[in-house]
Amino acid sequence: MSPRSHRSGPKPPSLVVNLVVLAALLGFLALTVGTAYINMGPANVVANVGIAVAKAILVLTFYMRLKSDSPLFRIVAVSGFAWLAVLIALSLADLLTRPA
Amino acid sequence: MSTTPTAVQFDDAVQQREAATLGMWTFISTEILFFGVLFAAYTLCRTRFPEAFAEGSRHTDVLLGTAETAVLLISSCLVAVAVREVQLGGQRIATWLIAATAALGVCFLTMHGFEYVSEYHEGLVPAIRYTQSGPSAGQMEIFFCLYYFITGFHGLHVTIGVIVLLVMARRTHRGDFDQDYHTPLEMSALYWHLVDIVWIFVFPLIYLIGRSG
Amino acid sequence: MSVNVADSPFPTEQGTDEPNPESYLDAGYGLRSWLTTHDHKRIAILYALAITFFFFAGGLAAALMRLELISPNGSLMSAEAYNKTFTFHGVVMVWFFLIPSIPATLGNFLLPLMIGARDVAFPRLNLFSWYLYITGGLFTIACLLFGGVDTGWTFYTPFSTMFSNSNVMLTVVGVFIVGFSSILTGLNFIVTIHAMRAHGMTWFRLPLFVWSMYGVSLVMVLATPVLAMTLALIGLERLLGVGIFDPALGGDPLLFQHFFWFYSHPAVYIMILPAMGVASELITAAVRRRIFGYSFMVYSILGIAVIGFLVWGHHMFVSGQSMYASIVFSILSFIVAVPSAIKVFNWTATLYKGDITFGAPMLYALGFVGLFMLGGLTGLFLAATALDVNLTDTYFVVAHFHYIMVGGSVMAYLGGIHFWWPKITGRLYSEAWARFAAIVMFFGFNLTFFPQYLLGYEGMPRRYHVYPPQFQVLNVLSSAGATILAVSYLLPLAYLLWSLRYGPRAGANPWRAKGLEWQTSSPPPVHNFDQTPTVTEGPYLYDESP
Amino acid sequence: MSSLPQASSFAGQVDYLFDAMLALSAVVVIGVFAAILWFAVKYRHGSRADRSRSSRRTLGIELAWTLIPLFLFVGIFAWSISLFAYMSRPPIETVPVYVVAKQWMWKVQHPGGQREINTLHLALGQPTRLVMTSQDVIHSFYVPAFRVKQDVLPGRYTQLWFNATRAGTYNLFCAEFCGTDHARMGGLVIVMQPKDYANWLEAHAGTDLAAQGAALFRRLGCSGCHDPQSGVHAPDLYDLYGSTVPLSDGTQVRADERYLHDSIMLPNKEIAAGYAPVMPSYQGRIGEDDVLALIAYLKSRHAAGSP
Repeated sequence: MSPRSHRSGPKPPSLVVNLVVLAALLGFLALTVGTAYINMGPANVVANVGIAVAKAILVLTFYMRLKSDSPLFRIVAVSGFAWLAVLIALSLADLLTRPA
Repeated sequence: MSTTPTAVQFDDAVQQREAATLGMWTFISTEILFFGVLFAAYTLCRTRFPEAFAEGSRHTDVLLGTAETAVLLISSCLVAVAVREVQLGGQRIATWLIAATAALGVCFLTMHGFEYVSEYHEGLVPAIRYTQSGPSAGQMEIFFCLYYFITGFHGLHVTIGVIVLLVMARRTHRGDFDQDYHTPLEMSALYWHLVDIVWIFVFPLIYLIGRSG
Repeated sequence: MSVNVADSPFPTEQGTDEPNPESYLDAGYGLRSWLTTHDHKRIAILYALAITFFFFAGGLAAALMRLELISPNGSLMSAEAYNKTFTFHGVVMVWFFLIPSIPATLGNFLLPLMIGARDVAFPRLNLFSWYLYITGGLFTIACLLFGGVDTGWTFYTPFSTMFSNSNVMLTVVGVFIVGFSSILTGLNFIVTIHAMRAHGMTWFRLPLFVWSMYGVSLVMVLATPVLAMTLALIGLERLLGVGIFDPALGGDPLLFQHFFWFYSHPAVYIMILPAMGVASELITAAVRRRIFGYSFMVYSILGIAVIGFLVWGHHMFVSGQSMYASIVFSILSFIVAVPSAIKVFNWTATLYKGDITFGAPMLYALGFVGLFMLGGLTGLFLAATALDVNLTDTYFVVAHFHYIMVGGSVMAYLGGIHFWWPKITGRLYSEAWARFAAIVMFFGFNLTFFPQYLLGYEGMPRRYHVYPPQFQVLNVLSSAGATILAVSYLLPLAYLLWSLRYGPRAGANPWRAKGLEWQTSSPPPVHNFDQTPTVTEGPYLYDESP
Repeated sequence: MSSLPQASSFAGQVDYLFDAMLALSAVVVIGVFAAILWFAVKYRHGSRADRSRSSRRTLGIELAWTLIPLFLFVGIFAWSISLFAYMSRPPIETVPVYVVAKQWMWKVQHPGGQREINTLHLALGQPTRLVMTSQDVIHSFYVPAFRVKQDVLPGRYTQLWFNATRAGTYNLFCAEFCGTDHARMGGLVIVMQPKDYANWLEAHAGTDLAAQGAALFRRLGCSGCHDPQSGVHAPDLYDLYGSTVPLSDGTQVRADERYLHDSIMLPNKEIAAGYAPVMPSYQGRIGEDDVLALIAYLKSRHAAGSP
């Protein structure tokens, strides 16, 4: 068996980082469930979606290694989300301004 | 050490890995839009019927939902560590980690199966058994349509993911991957993380709205 | 028919009569060697065959429609038959001809050659895409055999989900599958362009055709999933009677239109961007000049690909969409016209101080520029909300998009086929016949579709098989033009096939064209280049060499 | 430039914009075609034109033909949008004519109860407002001579307005594909002198639409709950039209035609604050033309103040 050293592909995050990220994800999960039961009006949606975005960024950055891999992949990943944002934003723009 | 030949169209292994990873990321972008349509539909329908969506959400099982989320998050961590292990030469541990990831995937599917069953008994399944009445039953049906479409499509992805992971566990066990070559495992892990990310958004949007009201 | 090489405007370098034994065409002759090939060049040929079939199938439907429309009372077909005919025409031409046309044939063949690669990044995936395309096509043909579908290619709800009694499901499944073929092709091209370029082939040395393939792949990859899922939702709603589009279920039919056009407007750019790439190659080779404003051409390709995603609502100005959304979509539609205008001006400017020969490819390219300009300008009329109210859903729209798609894309596609024919087949076609066909096509096209602008302006709605008699004169003119157009499409089929057997062998570079694809033999060897090329200069350096 | 009559107050303005764009396009087309032809002849292979290369500075030219079209486009956009905004805002004080589309006919109901199918009679020089809905699929109300078109959707009211300025008979088309007989779903719009129109109305007078609605209101049992005297706790409908209704979710809504329609067909969509959601849905039980009659009745209670 070869010695434990990294030879190809992006440098993997350390075991500690992996576990810290998992802890953060589970913490966020608790937070999102908790806040859901507090009536904050429209802020509930913001909290829910905001926490989901934070979790997704954690997974993308560390587990999917966007941090250490080629910047090109960051662009590709962002473009997927950006196009989705366009779809939602412009069709919502119609729905919200339609005469009732 | 295994020597996997570079495919004929590539110059070297670096180029091959770069191509495969870029292909995977492009595919992930595509998947984001596949799910994205459903999320867009969800957003627009919820904008029209906020009350019914909140009520529909209250019919879902938040406990199981939370457990499912936790399971997926943990599985994501496991498969990330598995890739790391292979990169560092620890195929044996990696095999077990990948198998455990697949097991957690099965666990997720089972829990979701329980949810579907209890929803069936409650009469919440549009077109099959929908027995809700009351003021917002019709609009809640739209919520449940989207619920089944999103979770069903996601479940399909989980199922494919489990199969892929099992194949990867076997190949890791067989010694197909080492410090130099492990692209298929890396790609499978990326796919599994994508499945996780989708669920990260599904969970609050399906299970958590209208809980405080 | 004979080819007089001395007559040819190009100083043709003629090849020997000896076949090139390493040619990709000679790598195997059995059916099996074709159906299991991973060679991008062979896959391109497979696509070309299938696409040609669908082009003539869709064309036959068009011919039937034009025949029906000669008389105002609908004497030839029943209403239902006519509705099924135009739906078949639309579905086949959009998804089974135009969208794969240039990318899957010329793109597949040329992309690796142009960037100096041995193949695309994922050859097996490439073959799989073709099988998906064929599977989708079989569904569509099955649909026709089982009685057709009558929703129009747009599948508007609630008609398609609750009211149509035809084979909506089969068609939807067919289009769903062919969508995957398109996604995988786009993915393959993106990776190929990023990862497989030869040494020295920097981004700003890429031929514009490669850039256009890049732009088109972006659109395929990012737009097609939206169509696929929307069609899946349609299928679900039709099958189970539950869903989110039908107002009777509390749904919103405009939601469907938003999703549908989010794909289907960018799909227009899937059709026209490759044509722009082809035209740039053809014009520079014939003019023997560097393309005017290369970087502006590149940025306008990318601009069209990106802004093209933001304009879909201009299909919905009278649909009940909010006025404010219409305003936003209208201004964005005007803005997306700017890069197209730049391209037309730049092609024109490329001619300046050139050394122009007018071979068949150049005639097609010039035809493309002219017709595309007419189509693009009338697009501005439709982007202008106040005019669109009157013009939308009339023959004005029909004429507009046929100028873009048939006048634009098909002209460029045929121009490209002629230009690269020697490279693909190793044979030269009859230049005289080819030029004749190009000219006939230009006039036939205009005679067919220009009257439709007038019809639309006079208020004739589209998808009508009976119409008030005052529209008859223009309709008869259009049908007459269609006859000429049909002949001009059959001509290339004849003389190109003829050339396969009797055409003289072409040398590696009969047009003395720049570009890596001309540096290898015709037809190219299986792995494209005997030596992986190294690139040291930008594209189109025609004016540098004697 | 066309044989199509300009029969509404919009037509002239739309055609003016069209002609302006046509002129602009002609300039571009002639310019580019002339340049191509000129270059093609002058720089044809073998000609003795001067091909010496000048400096490679092209940025100025590129920017010019990027920015000039851009400014022109923005100008056209502004012109067209101002006209579009004017065309999209119907004068709400005009009493509407109701249009119900179904496969494959147009049903028209005038405020005075006159009904017609596939024809629409109207008076010259008076703004006409159409309130339209569909009973099945999407249709589109298109009168080329007026330069107006509006999709007609199921489950929703869309509006269209115009001011006919020329007497005569004009084509009405369905412009959105709606199934088998889409091409035959047409009709005629007949613009009459106000005097003739008054005669026509009189000759075709039926029961007043509001009166039809009143009859329906009783026959369907609406009055059982919505009469102030009834024991059921249901909203009082006097003066409802045009008022602002607070809803149970805390929002407010203007009681327009859309609200009244949905309250009858989808009563649980918006619950008025303080009331239990007990009203049954009338979807599938009554047609869209009946709903329109009921709305006309409710609006008349607004106008008169008493039944």
